[in-house]
Amino acid sequence: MFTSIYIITTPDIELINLSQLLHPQISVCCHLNIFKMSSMDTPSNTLQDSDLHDLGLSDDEPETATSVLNKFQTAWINEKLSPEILSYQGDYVECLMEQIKHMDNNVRKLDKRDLRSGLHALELSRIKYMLTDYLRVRLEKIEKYTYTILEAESSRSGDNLFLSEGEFQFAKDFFGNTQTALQTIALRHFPRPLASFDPAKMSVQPPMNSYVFVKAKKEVSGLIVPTHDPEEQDEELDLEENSQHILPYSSVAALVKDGTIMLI
Amino acid sequence: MDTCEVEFLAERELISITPNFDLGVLHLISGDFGPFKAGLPAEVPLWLAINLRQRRKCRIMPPIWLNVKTLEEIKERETQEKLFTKMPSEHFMEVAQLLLTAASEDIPQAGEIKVVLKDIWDSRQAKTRASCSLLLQDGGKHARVDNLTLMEINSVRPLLPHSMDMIRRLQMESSMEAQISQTQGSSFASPSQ
Amino acid sequence: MFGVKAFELIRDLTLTGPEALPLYNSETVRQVLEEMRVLYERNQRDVNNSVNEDSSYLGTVHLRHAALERNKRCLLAYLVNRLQRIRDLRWDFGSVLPGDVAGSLCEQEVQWLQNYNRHLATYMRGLDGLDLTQEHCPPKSLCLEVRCLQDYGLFELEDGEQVLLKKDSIHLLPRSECLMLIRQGVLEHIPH
Amino acid sequence: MKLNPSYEPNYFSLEDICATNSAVPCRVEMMIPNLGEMDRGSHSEHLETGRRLELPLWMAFNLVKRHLVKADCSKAYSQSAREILKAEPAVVDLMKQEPFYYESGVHVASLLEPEEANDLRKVLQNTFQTRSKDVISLSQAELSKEVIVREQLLSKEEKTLMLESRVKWAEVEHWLSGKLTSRELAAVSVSNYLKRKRPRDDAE
Repeated sequence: MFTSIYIITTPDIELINLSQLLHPQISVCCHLNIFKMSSMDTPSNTLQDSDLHDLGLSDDEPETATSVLNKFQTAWINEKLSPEILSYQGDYVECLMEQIKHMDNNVRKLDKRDLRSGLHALELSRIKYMLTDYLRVRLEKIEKYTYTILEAESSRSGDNLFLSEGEFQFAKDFFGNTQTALQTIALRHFPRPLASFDPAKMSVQPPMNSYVFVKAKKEVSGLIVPTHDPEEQDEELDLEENSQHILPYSSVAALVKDGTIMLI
Repeated sequence: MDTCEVEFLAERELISITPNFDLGVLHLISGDFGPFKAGLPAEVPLWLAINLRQRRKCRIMPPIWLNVKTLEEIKERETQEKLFTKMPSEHFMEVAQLLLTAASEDIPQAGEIKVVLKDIWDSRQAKTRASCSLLLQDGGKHARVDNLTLMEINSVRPLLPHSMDMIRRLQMESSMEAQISQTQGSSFASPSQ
Repeated sequence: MFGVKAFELIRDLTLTGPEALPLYNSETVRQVLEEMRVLYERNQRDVNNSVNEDSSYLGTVHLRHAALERNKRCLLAYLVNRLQRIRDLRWDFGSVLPGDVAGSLCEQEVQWLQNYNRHLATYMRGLDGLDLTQEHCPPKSLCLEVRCLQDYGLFELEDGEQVLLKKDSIHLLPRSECLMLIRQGVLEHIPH
Repeated sequence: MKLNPSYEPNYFSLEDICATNSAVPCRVEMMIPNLGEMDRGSHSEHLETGRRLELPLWMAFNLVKRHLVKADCSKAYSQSAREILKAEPAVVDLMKQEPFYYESGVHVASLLEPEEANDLRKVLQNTFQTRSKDVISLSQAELSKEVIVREQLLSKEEKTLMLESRVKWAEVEHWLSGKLTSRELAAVSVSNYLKRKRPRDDAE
């Protein structure tokens, strides 16, 4: 099997098949291994199309800034504590950014000695901290698990996208930049059959089985906690409402995403 | 999550203050608070109360459980029970700590309260340590951790979850290997050998 | 023994803490690439010699190939972990690294960092003025009392006011405007 | 970086590269031509059948899989070492035995015959579980000579867990003392850099 590697010398260095990895709309310039997105179809532009009303911030339950803040706080904590990247809460982020801008303007109009000005400003800086930290944690995951995240994102579309448009662009830029550095310093100088970046072997995966603390917001029955010990059986658990547990993230990942369980 | 972030979350808990100023309703993003009338109690988030207190704009009314008698009872229960008892607030220790630092003059017997609080914290930490040891020693696959407050969870993170991950990995390698050796049976016969 | 040079690169990184960046070891990188070239040539020769008649060289080829893969892994891990550390340094020091820190980078790493800065700036431009590299602690108040640790010179605040930051001088500054200086070690926060 | 995911080996992890660098004794089962240079005790041009030599784990994986060599337990994982760990897991100096004792051990196990491999895995598991109690107590103990001595017995994996926990513990203790809540600090890399730098500045 290795003989094919040594005897048949392929003329082209085999790079990762980027067209398989990313959205079909993306054209790839292979020699530099940097890819650009065609300007016509940005995969995430659905986010722009949809405004707050379409995303469920109206209709049945009227959302207030306060309820958005509370939901965002949960999303922030979940994102901080989950090993994988969760879907981008663009509607909450945009709503809070708008609120901040609006409030900032109002505060500026107030006299600095007005008691309210300091209190509003302090609240704004608190919310800004949550937003900043939320986006920063996501960026860290994107940098750490770039390939895995891009690959997963390429199988999603429309409303199911996990990354914001900016994050998606950043992920591609980061991946391309790192690939270029590895190519120029090392891969290009390797004997040909070794000169490729093999994603199956080299992509870094988030530790999905790692243990997390959770709180059940609703009752959950028949939760399976898999065992990895061949001599033992998988365990089945019932979680009472408001009970707290320490469990492998993979056994509750879906429940975290649908809001039945929150990470603590 | 850092200790300061757990505290940050606790700062959203509501608390009563007695303001020394008059002000209409304060429309914050986190909710409407007030109106404030000098001398009349009002409920506000803890961060706001502390900010006003630092500017000497109010007195803080300690939560009903923040007094020596109640805390002594809690301590008594905590030392008798084997399991963790339920604390009067999810952010029990953080709220107490914040108030004792920022507004100790508003809290009667603040010195004694500090001592009892420390006793409660210590006895719960001893339980935490013992249960972590036990869980890890038994190689437990999951555990119910009711009544553990966020700050207590914070104090055993990452040690407990990361150690459990390590145990899981030590178990997993063996089962993965078991799978490999099963499939290997067929490859022994393959012509490449 | 094969792979020894490559492991020296890994040891370079493990001898320091993850927050330090040792000097880029171009000489060892060159030697690793050379070892790989030699291993590959020998394998190519043995494969060509034995392709039809004799399979006794298979073991040799397998062993050398494992050594090639090992060298590849060590070298790539060296580079990827360095990029990770450079990234962390950029978040700590700001977009311009101090001269002697920057001196530990090789040319391609400098290029990588420039691109990284550009990509990060592009991303943050879409965030309505949120700077992700600031704010590492939840805010407690709008102003911070700080002590100046070095003669920094004039510092202009957003409202146009100028502050002279002299060694050991103490100031009350808007939190959002002095966070970066604290992270960079120019100012020291005096907690209450 | 704030993100602190649990350790899991990947292609680029320095820990795994170190763990796979440790040596195991092997016996050559089938002559490997032209590589006599690898066997210092022999003058043959080839790696002769029956020769014994130590190979790094990463190389042994490949050769064992192809039945070119047979691997044995290194001293750190031998029958007698395992017996000691079964009897008194807490007192063994794992760091001296093999820095990444557990990680390397798992790799060694994959080279052994099923029965011995299983025994080794069970020992690794039990050892880690029993010693975790020490890891917890060390992370919260006040620094003393005795603590430092006990610390040195920890493997790299245990030490990482212990140090992470110690940092957290100190953080919570600071917080309890009520003085250092939410203090803005210089980044670690920056303060290390300044520590190296400042003494010279002062001297000038």
